[in-house]
Formats: sequence, structure tokens, C-alpha cells
Amino acid sequence: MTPRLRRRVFLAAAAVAGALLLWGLTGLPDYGVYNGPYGDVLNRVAVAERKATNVVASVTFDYRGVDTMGEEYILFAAVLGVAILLRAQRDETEQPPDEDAADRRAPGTSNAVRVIGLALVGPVVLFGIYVVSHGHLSPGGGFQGGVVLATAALLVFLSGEYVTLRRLSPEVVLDTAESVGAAGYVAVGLLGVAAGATFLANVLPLGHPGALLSAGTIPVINLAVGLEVAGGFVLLLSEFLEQTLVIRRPGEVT
Amino acid sequence: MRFLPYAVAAWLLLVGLYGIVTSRNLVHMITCLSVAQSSTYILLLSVGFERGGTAPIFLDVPVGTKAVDPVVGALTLTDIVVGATVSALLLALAVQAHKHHGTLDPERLKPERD
Amino acid sequence: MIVLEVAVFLLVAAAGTAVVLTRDPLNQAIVASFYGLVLGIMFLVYQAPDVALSQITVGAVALPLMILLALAKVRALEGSRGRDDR
Amino acid sequence: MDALAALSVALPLLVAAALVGLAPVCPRRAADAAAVATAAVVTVLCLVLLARSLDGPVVYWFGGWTPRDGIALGVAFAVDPVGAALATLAGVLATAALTFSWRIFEAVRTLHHGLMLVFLAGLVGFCLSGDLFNMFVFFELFSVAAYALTGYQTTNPGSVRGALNFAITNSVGAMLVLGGIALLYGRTGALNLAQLGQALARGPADRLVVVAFLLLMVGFFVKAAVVPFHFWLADAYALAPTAVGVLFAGVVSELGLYAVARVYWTVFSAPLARVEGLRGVLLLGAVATALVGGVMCLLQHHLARMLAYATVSHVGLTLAGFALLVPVGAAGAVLYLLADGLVKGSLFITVGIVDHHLHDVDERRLQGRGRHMPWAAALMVAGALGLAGVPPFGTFLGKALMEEAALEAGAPWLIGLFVVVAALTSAALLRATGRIFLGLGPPGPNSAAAGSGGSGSGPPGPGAGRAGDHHRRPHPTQLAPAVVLLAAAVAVGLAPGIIDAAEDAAEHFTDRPAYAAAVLEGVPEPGPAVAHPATPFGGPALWAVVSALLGLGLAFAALRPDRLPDRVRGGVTRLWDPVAAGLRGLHDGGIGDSVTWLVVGMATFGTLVAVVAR
Repeated sequence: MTPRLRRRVFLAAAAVAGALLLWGLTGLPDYGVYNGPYGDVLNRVAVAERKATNVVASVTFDYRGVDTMGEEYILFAAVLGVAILLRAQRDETEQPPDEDAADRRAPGTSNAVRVIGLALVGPVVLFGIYVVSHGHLSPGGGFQGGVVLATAALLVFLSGEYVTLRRLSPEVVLDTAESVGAAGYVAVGLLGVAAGATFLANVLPLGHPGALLSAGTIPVINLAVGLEVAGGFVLLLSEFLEQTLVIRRPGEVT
Repeated sequence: MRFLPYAVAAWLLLVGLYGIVTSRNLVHMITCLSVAQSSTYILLLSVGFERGGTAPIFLDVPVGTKAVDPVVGALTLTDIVVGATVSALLLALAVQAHKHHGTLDPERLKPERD
Repeated sequence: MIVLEVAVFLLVAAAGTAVVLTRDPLNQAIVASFYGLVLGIMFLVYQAPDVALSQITVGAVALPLMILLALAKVRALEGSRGRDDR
Repeated sequence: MDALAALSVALPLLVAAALVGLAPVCPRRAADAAAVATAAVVTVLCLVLLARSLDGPVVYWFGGWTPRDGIALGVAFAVDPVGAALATLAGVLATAALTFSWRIFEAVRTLHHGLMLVFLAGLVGFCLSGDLFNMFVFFELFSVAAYALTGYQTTNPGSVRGALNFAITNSVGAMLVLGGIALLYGRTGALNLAQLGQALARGPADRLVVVAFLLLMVGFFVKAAVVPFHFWLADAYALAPTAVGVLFAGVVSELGLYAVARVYWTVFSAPLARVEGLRGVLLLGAVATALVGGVMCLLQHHLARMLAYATVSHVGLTLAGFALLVPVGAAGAVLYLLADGLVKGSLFITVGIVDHHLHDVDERRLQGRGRHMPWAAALMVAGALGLAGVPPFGTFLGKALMEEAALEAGAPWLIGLFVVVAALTSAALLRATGRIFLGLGPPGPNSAAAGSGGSGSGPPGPGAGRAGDHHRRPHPTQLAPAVVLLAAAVAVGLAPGIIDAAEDAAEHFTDRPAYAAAVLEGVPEPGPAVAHPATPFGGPALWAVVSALLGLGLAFAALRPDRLPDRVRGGVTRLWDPVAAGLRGLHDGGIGDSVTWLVVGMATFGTLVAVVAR
């Protein structure tokens, strides 16, 4: 199809498909009306049963924990895929060292940006750790906190400290963090089987709602997810960065 | 208003698809895909929303307070992760495609004839 | 309150459309980042702070950043291509 | 003991993470062995589950969250024989594929193995799950692994392009699935298949039910590559590495069909049973898919591309079995799907062996170059007969049951479709076999001497002459998987009592109330009490032979057109050439075209379903 014909065919088909969609959507209850029962039951019983004040966390990591295990492995597979794609390419394009890599940094970084960037790293890391560890109490959790932690690594880069970033987080460490996080999730699941219950059963002491050490396996899984997501996202970003830098200045990567 | 969020979701799906179909740049296309994907976040959260409900977090409010559905929140979280990871993978593929074909224009990436 | 909700919904629809209609990928990444932020606000309206936090970290920060990096990489490739006269 | 269901998913995931984490210190052979062993163990676990599920579904509630008052709080695997059999198929194919890649050197092999195991876990979880959103998660899991595995061979530029189209089109499909889930959740507040079915059974087939079914059907049809959702498939399947292609052609497309059937029978069957015209709409899709795939298959010269279109056409045949919406049809479709998947897996490996030895997969450039490879020729011919559905291959039993169902449902013309389509795909393979291994056919402009740089996955061009051909016998780790898969396809056809077992399984698969009772109340389904009428084999056997002969005749006509009478040749050319040119033109598009066709298909199927539901 030529672009022009394709646009016309699409618009015609989309008009029909859109009309069908709207027709079906009008069969939903009005916006703002919720009939349950799934969410209502959980809102009623989850805090008492799981001692986690954040019911979304109970659903994500306990009631429907197996969904989240799949989700973590979706991230795992995507990171592996990006790594395979971009590493293979890096091997192709990488050239023998022809200049000193030590002064390599993102181009055009002013000193003010560097100082602000580095000054932010500490608070961002603390915030990330807070978000990961309080996921069962308040909004947040391993995923959100993991991404925040990855952002901290990025700040290091944006401040021009690329070499520092490479030294702090070499590929092997990141690969390991990601794998340990992913394997950790399954391990927590197997803990349930080992304890004579079912896979992903919450067999650790539940404690009291609102306490940092409560909700049994939920914070443990949150930690595993945080590890995996932080490792995974730093890997994703650094694979793309690596790409940029290898091309910009072909040379040895420390 | 009773229907507006559902319509917004349908609109975003179709607009995203329109962007994919007419795109002349793979990176643009991938971003359009993420717009289409966002329609599912809106749809999921809309069907679980209850007017007057609080967030399903009972730290400061007692259990029994009317709250929105926690399940759609969990589903949307998964959905966002899926969308982001697929986008990352696609971006890596686009970079590769550019390396091999020297272009990001999907029109010039058509399959060769057998 | 309802007026606010309607405004947010319409803003989301408009911002999403703007992302699609911004044809230059570099500008698009910036618009997409804004769209990610607006979506995050919409999720706060939905009383889903967990989701909003995810959406903002991923949609407004991480994903646009990856897009920018991919574009930087492509530009660099094009630059080196030009030099090598390929 | 029931933890088997969870372990069959958890084990490959755990090993995948371990392989990747230990990649720097893990010796190559150890990684290979661990991957193959894991896939084999998963296969055994699935087989055990299959055996256990014959007495009623194995229901496993993760985290111990058994339902309360009919409300599912958690996620369940609900393993029935159909799901377990498909999971076993995935395990067998993954084991074969990993064994095959033992000899293929790759720099990134531990990462590759990790991805393959994640892929397998996704497939198995998808087959066993009894929860709609959980199905979506595993669907995305195996899809993402598949996108990465398709594109990672960066030495082959086409594979990147194929992976992009694959990933974008299938992501759109997945969004539609999720849209359907959201609609159903908004109506019922449930995600468990059994609970959803109970909730919908209380209401009519109104617009929400119809559109939700449409979205789920279209989303899964994209994965199944039903026409017109199939435009992404050829590039992705044909240009993926062999080991990945085995799983793609053998089980992934089929799972798209399985999902539609599963969702229809557990969730929608009560309200949609009253929609008379639905069968016709589904059959329309089946016929279009079978014919377009069959003709496109015959038009290909790239062997893997040929198998890709054979997959499309056989998806059409399988869909016809499901589309009859009777248990016998589903029984036939499942048996067909299993045996056909094994045959196609074997053929993909054979093509991989040819590629490995001759560095090319284009039948025109390979003309006569396979004379020293009689074992490969034998595998190809056996595979072609398997595709034609000749006894004793299991494909024969599947087709026999589907033909029985077609007669029962008053659609005897379907038998003609089966005959023609099986002839088309087997003809393409027999033609390629004759040309490559016997040197038959007129030397074309593209034969080895001309050496045009085409789309082969090896280094094409004049450099790929006969000098580079391996004259060694293939290594046992390459040959054995192909032979074992073919043998398994025969075993499916010869296993005693398999017809009764399939029909029992299909009875349970299509019995919504019993499924719901088993999942939500833990009531085991009653054992097989019904006696099934004996399936007649005479007619089907005759049709299978006709099909194979027709395929042989077509292949011969393609190889020796000079032997045909002039009038016949002229007539065929006038009829065939415009069809061929038109279809090729349609299949020339890129990502934009695939997505446009997806929307066109959604509009068409949607209008038809909406009209018949009124």
C-alpha cells in the first residue's frame, strides 16, 4: 500500500472499529460506579489478613503474586533482549583504543549541572530505598523504588561522571543484581512449597499493620523486585549509553 | 461525564494506531505505540473507580472507608511495566535497524521479495 | 471537583494526540514526557497513587530518556557515516 | 503433589535467572546441559500433569487463596488435558530446539538459553492458567521473549526488520486483549475464567459481551496469524534462528487459537451459544486463513518462509475444527494441532540442518546441491506427508475427527477445504525436495550458477558456491531432534485409545458448568461415562491419500511444466498468475500495512459478529 492509500484504508476501518468500541464501552457501568465484588472483598479483608496497610501491595505481591512474578520476568526478558541486541552490536563497532578514555564524559556538561546532579544523588538514593522498603505501607514498592534508584545512577552520568558510573556499576554487578532479584522472587515462591503450603504462600510472620516489619513475604518480595528493577533499568539505560559513547568516541571501555 | 473516560481511552487507542500507521520514523512509531498502550491504563483504572472512594491504603483511614478497587491498580502496574519494557526492546531493535539499513523510515524497511 | 476531572481527561486526550502529531522524534520525546506527567496526575485523580508514581517515574522520566538516548545513538551513527562517506 | 503445576513454570524461570547470573563463570557446556535438562524436566512435569488431569482438572490456587463464596481472591492454574497436552508440546519442542542449537556456536549463548527458558515458562504458564489476566501476563512473557529471540541474530539484517513488525503488531494485539479484559472486569468484577463464565451466564449477549469477545478474539488471532492478522508472521518466523522457529511454528501460533477456544468455552459460551451466526463468522476466518496461507506457501522458495505460510494455512484448518463449536471438532483440532506442531518443528529443524550444511535456504539456489543428503530428503518427504495428514501421522486422526465434526455440523464442504489445503502445503515441500535433493526442475535465473544476492539466511551471492558445502553427515544432536519429533507425531497417531481420550478431553473442555464447579467449588468433574460413536476412518483415509497425491501432482507440475499439455498450462497460467501477483503484492508491505490490516480485520470481524449477535 502507498502511504496515502494506507491512511485512507486505516481511517475508514478505524471509524468502524471505533464505533464498535464505543458501542461496547457504553455497556459498562457509568464512570464512578463500581459494582465489585473482587475489589470490595479485598478492601474489606486484606488489611486484617495480610497486615499490609497498602491493599494494592497485598494484591500485587500476595493475592495475585504470580502475575507480578510473570511481570518481573517480562522485564528480565526485555533487558536480556536489549543486552543481547546492543552488546552484539557493540562488539562489532568497537575499535581498538585510540585515545584516553579517562576524561570521557557526557558532552557539554557545565560545572553547575555537575554539582547539582551529584548533590541530588544522595537524596534520590535514600528516597528510592524508602519507596522500596515502605511499599506494603504506603504508595510505592519495589518497582517504583527500583526505577528511582536507577534514576540516581543516571544522575551520576548526567553530571559527567561516566567513568565513575562504569566503575560503580559494571555490567557483571548489574547482571547479577537483576538475576538475583528475579531468582529471589521464585525463591520466595518456593519457600511456600518448602513450608508445606502452596507456591507463593505468605509463610513468614505477618506482624502488625503499619509496622515496617510486617506483612510477611510482601516486603521481602518488594526487596527482590527493587533489586531486579534497579539493576534492570540501569542496564537498559547504560546499554543505550554505551551505544552512544562507543560511537561517539571509539575506544576502550573501562 | 458518565462516559468521558471510556471515550478518552478509545480515542487514545485509535490516535496511537493512526500514528503507527502513518509514521515515517521508527522511534516516532514506538512512542505512538506507547500512547496506544496508555489507553489500557485509563480503561482499567476507570472501570475500578468509585466516586467518593479514597485510595485503597488504610494507613491513615480505618478499614471500611469507601475506597477504589485495588485490583485494577495492581493490573495497571503490571501493564505499565509491560509497556515500558516492550518500548525499550523496540528502541534497541530500531537502533539495530538503523545500523543495518541506514534509515529509521519504516517505508524503506519493507521485506525483499522472495 | 468534577470540572477538574473533566479538565484532566480532556488534557490527557489532547496531550496524547499531540504526542502522535509531533512528527519530529526529538520534540516528540519531550511532549511524551509531558504526556507521561499528565497521565500521572490523572491517576492521582483516580486515587491510585501507586500507579501514578510508576507512571511518572517510567512514563515521564525513564522512557523519554531511553528515547533520547536511542536518538543520540542514531544521530552519532549518521554522523560517523557521513565522515566515512558511506 | 499439586505443586507440580507451579513448578513447571517456576523451575525454568529459576534456571533462566541462574544461567544469566552465573554467565561469567558458567562453562558453555554446563549452560547447554542445564538448559536442555530443564526443558526436559518441564516436559516430564507437564506429562505427569496431563496424566493426572485425565481424572478431572488439577486446580492449584497460588498462595493458597481458595475462592470464598464463589469469588476468586487469588490466581489459579486449572490444568485440564487440553492445556496440559499443549504445555507438553511446548516442552518437547523446546527440548528439541535446545538440543539442536547445541552445535551452533553463539557468542551470547547463555543469555540465549536464559531467554529460551523464559519463553518456555511463558508458554507453559499460558496453557495452564485459569485466570484471564494471568493468561495475559504469560502471553506477554512469552511474546517479549519471542521478540528478543527473533531479532538477536544481528548478522542477519532481515531478522531485525521481522522482529520489529512482529513486536509492534503483536503488542497492538495484546492491547486489544487487555481492553477485552477491562470490559469484562468492569461488568463482572472478576478475572477468574470460571467466575467470569458464571457471571456472564446470568445475562444476555449484549453489546459489552459481544465487544469484549471481539477484542479478545482479535487480540489472540493476531498471535495465531489468522487472515488478515497474519502479515507480520512470515518475516518473523522465517528469519528467526532455527531453534526459535521450531517453537514459533510448532506451538506459538497454535496457542493463539487455544486461547480463543478456551475463553469462548469457559467465559462466553453461555451467552454466545444463542448467537447462531457466530460459527459462520469463525468459519469464514478459517477458510480465508487456510487458503491464503496455502497459496502463499506454494509461492515461496525460501524454505523457512514456506514453513511460515504452511503454519498460517494449518492454523486456518485448526480454526475450522474449533469454529464448528462442537466437542468433536475441538477434539480433532487439538489432536491436529499437537501432531502438526511436531511435524512442523521437525521440518524447521531439517531446514536448519540444510542451512547449516549448504549455507542457504532458497530452493532455487540450492537446486541439486542436496544430492548427498538423502537423510534430509527423507525427513522432508516424511514431513510433507505429515502435513498432508496421511496415516499413521497424528495429523490424520485430527483431520478425521474434524471431518466427522464437519459432517455432524452440516458443513461437508469443509472436507474439500482440508483436502485442497493439505495438498497445497505438501506440494510446496515436495517441490522443494525434488529440486534440492534430486535436482529436478528447470534451472531458474536464480539457481546456484546465477548466484544473485537474495534473502537467504546464510551468506548469499556468488561466494556461497558449492565449495562451502559440508559433505559430512549431520551431527546426532541435529538429526536426532528432527527424527524424534517426527516419531512423536506418528506416536500421536498410533497411541491406543487416543481418540477416546481426545473426545473425553474435549467434552470437559467444552463443558462450562462442570469447569466452573471444579475450579470454584472443588467438585471433581465426573469421569468419562459417555461412549463416543466410533470415528469412521475409511473416508478420511481416502481423502488423505487424495490430498497427498494431489500434492505430489502439483509438485510435479511445478517441476516439470513442460510435461503438461499446452492448453492446461495456458489455463493454469491465466488463472494462477493474477492470484499469485495479487497476493504477493498484498504481502509486500511493512509495519504500517500490518497494523492497518489489523484494524481492517477488527472492523470486519466486529461488524460481522455484531450483526449476527443482533
